This record gives sequence, structure tokens and C-alpha cells, in this order.
Amino acid sequence: MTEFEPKIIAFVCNWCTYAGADLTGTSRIKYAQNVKIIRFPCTGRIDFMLLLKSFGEGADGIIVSGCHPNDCHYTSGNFHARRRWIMFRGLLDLLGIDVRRIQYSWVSAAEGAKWADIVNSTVNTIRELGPYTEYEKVAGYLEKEANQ
Amino acid sequence: MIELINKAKALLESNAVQVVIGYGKGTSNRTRAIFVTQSDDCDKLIFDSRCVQNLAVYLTKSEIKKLGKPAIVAPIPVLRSILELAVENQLTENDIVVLGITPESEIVDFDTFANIEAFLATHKIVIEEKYHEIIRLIKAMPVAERFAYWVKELEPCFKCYACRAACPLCYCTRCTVDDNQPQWISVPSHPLGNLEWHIMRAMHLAGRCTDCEACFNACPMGIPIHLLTKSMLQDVNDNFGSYGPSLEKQNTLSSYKPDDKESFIR
Amino acid sequence: MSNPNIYIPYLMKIEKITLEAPGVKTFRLKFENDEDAEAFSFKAGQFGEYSIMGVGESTFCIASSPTRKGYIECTFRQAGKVTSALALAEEGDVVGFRGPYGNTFPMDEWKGKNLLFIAGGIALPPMRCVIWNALDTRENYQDITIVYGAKSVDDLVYKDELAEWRTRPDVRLVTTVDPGGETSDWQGEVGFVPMILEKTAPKAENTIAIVCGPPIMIKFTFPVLEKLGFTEENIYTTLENRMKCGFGKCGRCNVGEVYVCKDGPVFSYEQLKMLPAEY
Amino acid sequence: MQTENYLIRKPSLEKLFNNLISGGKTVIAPKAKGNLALFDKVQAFGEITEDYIVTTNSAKSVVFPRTEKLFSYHKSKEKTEITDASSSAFPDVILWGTRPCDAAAFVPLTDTFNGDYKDIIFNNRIEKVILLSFSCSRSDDSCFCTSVNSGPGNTSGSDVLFTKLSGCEYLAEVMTPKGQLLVSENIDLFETKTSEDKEKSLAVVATRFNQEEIQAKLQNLFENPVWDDKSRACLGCGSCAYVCPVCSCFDIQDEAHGNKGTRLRCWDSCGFSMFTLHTSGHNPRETQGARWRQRILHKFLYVPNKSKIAGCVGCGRCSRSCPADINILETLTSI
Repeated sequence: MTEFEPKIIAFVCNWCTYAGADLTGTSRIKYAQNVKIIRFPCTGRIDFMLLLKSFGEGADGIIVSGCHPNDCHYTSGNFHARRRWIMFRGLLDLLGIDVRRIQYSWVSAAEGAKWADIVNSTVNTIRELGPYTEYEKVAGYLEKEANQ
Repeated sequence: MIELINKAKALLESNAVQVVIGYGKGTSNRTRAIFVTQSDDCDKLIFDSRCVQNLAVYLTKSEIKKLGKPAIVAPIPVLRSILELAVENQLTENDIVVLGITPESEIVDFDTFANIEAFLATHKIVIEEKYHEIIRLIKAMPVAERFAYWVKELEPCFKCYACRAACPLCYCTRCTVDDNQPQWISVPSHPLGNLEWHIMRAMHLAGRCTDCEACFNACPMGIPIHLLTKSMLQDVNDNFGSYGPSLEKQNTLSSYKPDDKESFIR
Repeated sequence: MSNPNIYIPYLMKIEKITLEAPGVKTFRLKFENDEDAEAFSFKAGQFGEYSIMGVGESTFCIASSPTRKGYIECTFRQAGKVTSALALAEEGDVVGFRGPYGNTFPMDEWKGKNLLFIAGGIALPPMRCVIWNALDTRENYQDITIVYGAKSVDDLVYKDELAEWRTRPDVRLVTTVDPGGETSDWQGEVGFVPMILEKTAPKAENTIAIVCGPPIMIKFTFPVLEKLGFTEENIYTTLENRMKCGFGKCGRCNVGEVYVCKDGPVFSYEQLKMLPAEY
Repeated sequence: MQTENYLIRKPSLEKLFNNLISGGKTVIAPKAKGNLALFDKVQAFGEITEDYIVTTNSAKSVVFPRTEKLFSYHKSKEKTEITDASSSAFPDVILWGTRPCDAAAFVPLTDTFNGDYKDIIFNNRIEKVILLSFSCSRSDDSCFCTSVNSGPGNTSGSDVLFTKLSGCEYLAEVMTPKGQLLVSENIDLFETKTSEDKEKSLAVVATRFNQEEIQAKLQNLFENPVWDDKSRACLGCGSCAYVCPVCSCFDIQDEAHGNKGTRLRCWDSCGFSMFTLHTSGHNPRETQGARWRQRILHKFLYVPNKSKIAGCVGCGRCSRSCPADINILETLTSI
């Protein structure tokens, strides 16, 4: 049996974390390859539905990352996002969607090493949690159980 | 209720309003929303403990708007909804006449939304202890069990959208579930689609919900969807201070503080 | 259909894509399976459900003539979810097709008569099927007149075919564009279809008028036709309503008691007048 | 076929249930959930509730599930493959505890899914369903089965109809070959019964209107203020249609995961504003009144005109479930 390789989607803002991840690369810092990065203008634009869709399509973990407080390119996008994350996280927790599978972080354009650390630690967390089979079972309902 | 009837009559006769949205006798032991346009019909207005439907939902419906300026019979849950609609710029003071009803069944006129807010300050939303208890019990379950619990609870949902239709704050003319480019939520009812729909519904009400329970009352299948919004209401309280609509401040998710606290962002 | 499951579409390969006007495309579709192609037949006026797997189905008429065998064509404007996905398809891609559904234009009853086609904008496709059907069996009909209008010159569809019809001695073609939609070299008429129709003044005697266009055009065209002497039973149109199944089960296309998908889409003005305003 | 009557006692009824379960059948029966009784899968006799007039949800989902796979597809660069869902193995279902109105609803449902275009998935499903109905001994204000040619002891649509006679005795009327086969496989549980004393055990449901009269009136009632009047409080949800045992309007939707996916048929409701909305923005049924009219006319005019059968079985579910207390009987009796 091959070892479980977590599939992780990262939603990052264009101005800080994306640039930070770029710096990780140009600094030749090696980090886990399990992450697929999707770039957004701002964390304020990252709709919670995108996170749900990621799980629905088979992601085992998610990273959401943007500019540090007070550093938002649009002044307040990350402040709004933070409030939404607080509410969303509480709701997911009530529903039993494992909040440990979503890592939120602030990574600036200068924090290449922090990005590598976030990715590595998230991959480790998800590796310990294992594949998200509970969600997959619900998402794959139609293929498996329809017409019963 | 003679006072209510007389007030309604006077409003219609003076043409101050063209319709009174109130409660009337329904089938069996039920009550229902009625729309009185003739002063002679005002006798049909009633109010008692069975009148739980949130009438504020009709304030934004096009079919009702066509009837003209309304007066609305407003017990506390309706007042809260009116205030929230005002906060969200869906109503102005000129749009409606509010016939408030206190828990002691007294009729109170509200000339301004500020008066409604002042009145509601003494009638704050209280989440009943029994709900706190249920939410505590659910949260105490191991995460996988909790997930299984909700998947099973939401299973009977056949997406009739009665919860959405009955909610005074679901006034969007085109809901996200009706959008298909992209298709955020599956149209058919199945476990994933149901889960996504109820998360979306709760999230879109986060910091706006006034805990009127119209969604739960409307659900034909008796799904406890109000637990989601109640829990979120508590989250608003715990993270951002008080909950409930206020003309002074914006909705929770329309605003922020630079020093909002959280413990999970790295 | 050959498959007992009525929801399963034929698989069709897009053989050719023609860009007709901004946002309007014509697909020529060929059956992937030769037996399906062999067994398939349809008549003028019928429609089908075209689909992109994973996106959904959309309803359009069959725009090619039943006299042209081996393929079908459809013309659509990119508007909703499915048509947007179809618009992204390329030649060689496979799409789904269910059909043919619905009733037909009574081409046999019209033998020996003059035919007058009146169409507006994207409503020429359902009529194109009838026009080519009549032209391919030209000996069956007397005079053929086509009055076609669009918002602008650019919005006229089937430009090559319009050019062909214009030069044919056995067809009288009148094209028009809405005021302001003309170009400097526009040779046709300028004005709304009902007005141009009145000006063209085709004779009503022994003539069948087939009208198709946006509701507003239809509304103003019927009175003009009546003024010209056309009787209700000699005016035909084809209706569109939102559909899902195409065979009278999904329950949304009905106009009163009449299902557009099964009892229509072709109606005479006489029939239409009996229906409630639910279309 | 000739109706056969038997007598069965409650303990034998439980044995019959156990035989069906051990025979591998899926049994769908009324189960209590809070104040509601809902049709649901049951495993043990004790799970079944008898305390219900009709269940909140109808039994139609057994033959017309709210989400039905029509086919699945797999796309690759070379070709598109389709897997027909109608050939999959549909379960043997026993519908236990349907009321005569529930059973009667299978008549118009079968009519809709047949005709010129036969829906093979529906037919494959219904072929494997056996209805073991129970007559009504109670009714409420919302019931009006007797006004639509049915009744609390009506046998139409049922394979076997049980009527509770006294204490623990049930009359079993065997109506169809399917029912006959089921009884003959469990014949030791049944006793012969000759005398007929069913009527006095049935609920009394007053006749509220004459269906033919309503049909005749509706013929010319398309433009009428009654539609707006009676639907003014309508919230535009789909609960009436979704709890209705006859409503069968549907939507067809695709769901894709990468290069594979399914085409599904799912419930839809004429009460939704989007139901008839054109892409252009034009809506032939613009108002809630027009939608309410469609619902009434479809059931009480269009279906009877076309198929000579009732499009409503009088179960009253729509009225009971309506969050705005819109009452179908009230509309019908006011026209």
C-alpha cells in the first residue's frame, strides 16, 4: 500500500501570500508538494462555498491565507474575511466538518519561510488525520448509492 | 383586539395605508396571514399566541407591494425583522406603518425605527436554555459522529425551500441556489447538496438572523435548521459582543474591528 | 428512439460550426452511431434537446430541412448555462441530442399554395427548416416570399443563405433591419418587420403565412396579416416555453391545457387565439 | 381479478412483516419523528407508528425519487460512453401503511409516466413495489378523499388493503395478482373471512364538493380574481408539491465530477417562480396567483380532461404542510 498523500488546496491572496509563496520558490526553500495554489485578488473574495466545493471535489485539507491585519492591499478585505472565517469555522464545527482540515494564516510577501512552514505543518496534520472519507462518502453518494 | 381593529380601520379609512398585513383565522385551529384592504374587513383581524408566522416576510414580496402602502401587525419577532430590514436598507420609515404588539398584548405605535430599537432594547433576543443544551450536546460528540448526525438530520430535506421562503431576511430576488453560472448548490436533493444548501443558508444569515424561527416553523419535514442559526447567533455574541439588529452599527459580517480576536489563524 | 430509456440522448459529433451573428452559432451534427442515423427521421417544425454532458440540456428546433439527410443542424444564441457551454464546444466534440419531439408544420396540406415566411432575429432558424423543405420540393408550392428582419445587419443570421435566396428567381426575399441598425452599404429595407410586411403587401389569396419572432413582433404582425386579408387558419407560428423533458411529463411548458412540447410547438393563429396568455 | 377477502390478526401481521424483512424486501412504512409520521425505511415492526392520519411526506418517492439517476457518462478524449440507469437493479419494495389516498395516487402517477413516451425507470420501479395499505379510521379537516372518487376504505391502487375491524383483527382485501402472490406465500397467517363488515370501521369523510362540477366550472375560470385572492399569502415555496403524492413535475440536471458524471431527474414545483422563467427574463407565469392557478387547473381540469382520472386524491397534505395555511379545499369550494 502506498502512503497516503494529502490533497490540499490553498486559496491565497494575490498581494501577500501568493508573493510569499513565490519567494519560497525563489529562495529555493523545499516544501511539501501536496498543495495546489489558487490565487485570488484578496482574502475578502474567497467565498466560503469555494472551501466546501474543494472538500466536495476530494480535497483532504485546505489552506486559506492572505495579508497580515493592517496590510491588506484593499485596506480591509482581510478584516472582513477574518470575521467570516470566525463565523464559518463555528458553523463547520457545529456540523462536524473537521475544522482541523482548514488552516488559516497570514503570510506576507516577505515570509517565504513561513509559507513553507504552513504548508509542511498542514500536510503533516492532514497526514495524521488521514483522507477525508466522511466527506467523500457524502459527496460520492450519487455514484455509489443512487437508485437504491 | 378591538383596539387593533379600530386602528386598522382608521388607517384604511384615512387612506394612510392601503393594506393591513395581519393575522386572521385559518383552517382548523391555525391562524394565517391576511391582507385587509377594506375597512369593513378589519373585523377579521385577530391576535393570540397562535400567531407565530413572521409577517415581515410579506413586506418585500412583489405581489404584496402591489397592494400599496402597508400597515403591519408586529409582535416582537416581526419588529426585529423590520428593524433588520431597515438596517439593510430594504425599508424606510415612510414605507410602512408599524402596529407593534407587546408580549402583554398591548398595541404600540412606532413612528420611527429608532423607537422600535429602543423598545427592543428591553426585549432582547434570548436563546432558550433548551437550545443551548442541545447545541452543547451536539458539540460534545466526536467530530465524525457529529457529521453523521447532521447528514442524517438533513437527509429528509427535499429542497422545497420553505425555510428560505418563510424567512423575512431571504428577500433576494435571485437566490444563490437559483444561480447556475456557476452552479454553487446542486439543484437535486441529496446528502451533499442538502449539506451545502443549509451551510449556505446559515452563512448568508450569519449576523443577520433575528431568531424568529420562521424557517423551522415552515419546514414541512421538521428539520431543526434553526439550531444552525441559533448557534451562530451565540458565536456572534461570543466573538463580537451583542447580537440583534441595531441602526447604529452595521451587520456583523458587513463590518469589522481591527482588533477582532480569534485563536486559529497562524 | 432506439433506446428504451427515453432520457438517453443520441451522441452526435459536431461536424461544422458556423458563426452566424454575434453570440449566434450553427452546429452541424452527425450521429456517432450509423444505425441511429439510419433510423432517425423528423419533420419540419420539430425540436430536440441538445446537451453537453455534465452541464445540461437545452431546447431548440431542428434548423435543417428533413430533405437533407445524414445530419441535423441547430442554431442557438449563447444566453444561459447550457448554451454558454455549447458555445465553447469545438468541431469534433460530441454533444447529446434527444428528439425529434413535437408536432410539425402541415407541409403536405400546403401543397399548391403560396408560402409567406415572416421572421425576426434569432427566430429564422425554426423557419429555415421549413424554407429549405419547401425549396427542396419547390414544385409543390407556388410563390415563396420571405420577410426577414433583425436588429442590425450584423444580427441577421444565415447570411450566405440569404444571399443565395436573394439571387434565386423562385424566391422573393425582403430583408430589413431596425432603424439605426443599418450600415452604409445596406441594400435592404430599414424598419420593423410588421411595417415592412405591410409595405411588401403579399397577396393573401391562396397563401399560408408562417410567422416566427419575438413576442412583440408577433403581436404587431398578426393584425397586419389580418388587414392584408389573411384568415386565422392560414397563419402559423411556433411557440417556445421553458422545457425540460420534451415529451409532456416535466410539466412546465403548458399553455393552459396544451403542452407546447407535445401538442405544439406549431400552432395556427386560430388555435393560438383559443389559448390563455401563458406563453 | 376477483377480490379475495381474508382475516389477519395483529400478531400475524407482525409475522408477515418479519417474513418480508427476512425475505430481503425493503420495507417503507410510517415512522414517528417528533410530532410527524414520515415514510421511511424500517427494519423492525416496532418502528412502525399507527398514530397518523396520513404521513407528512407521501409515498411517491418509492417510484419517483426526489433525485433519480437517468444515466451516467464517462468522457474521454476518444469517446463519450453512456451507462443507462434504467437497467440497474431496483429494489423490491413493500410499501406498508399507505392510506387509500396514497395508493390511489399511483394511478395518476402511472398515467403521467406512460402514454406515448413510456418512462422505463418509473415502470421498472413500480413493477417491484407492493402496496400493503391500511384503511383510515380517523380523518381531519384537511381530508377530502370522498370528493375525488376515493374514500377511507378505497381499494384502488393497493395490492392488499387492511382494515382494522376490532381489537386486533384486520380484514385483508387482496386486490391484485401481486397481492395474491404475497398472501399465498404467507397463507398460514391468514384466515378465511366471508362476512363483510368493513364500512363501520372506517372514518367518516364528508363530501366537500362535486368533482365534475368543479371541472366544469374551471373550464372557463382562467381569468378570475380567485387565484390572486386565495394565493396572496403564498410564500412561493415548494412544500405543497413536494408532499403531494400526485405532483410529478420534475427538472433534469447534470452533475459532473471531472470527466464523469450523471444526468438526474429531480423534483420541481410549479410554485417556484423560476419554474417557467425563460432565459430571456420573460416569465409566462409571472405571479404567485398564476402559479397557484396552474396547480389547481392541472389537478382538477387538465388531468381529468386528458386522462379521465382524478389529478388529486384528497389526502390534504398540501394544506397541512403549507407554512402560510393556504388551503386547497378552501380554493375549490370558493369557486
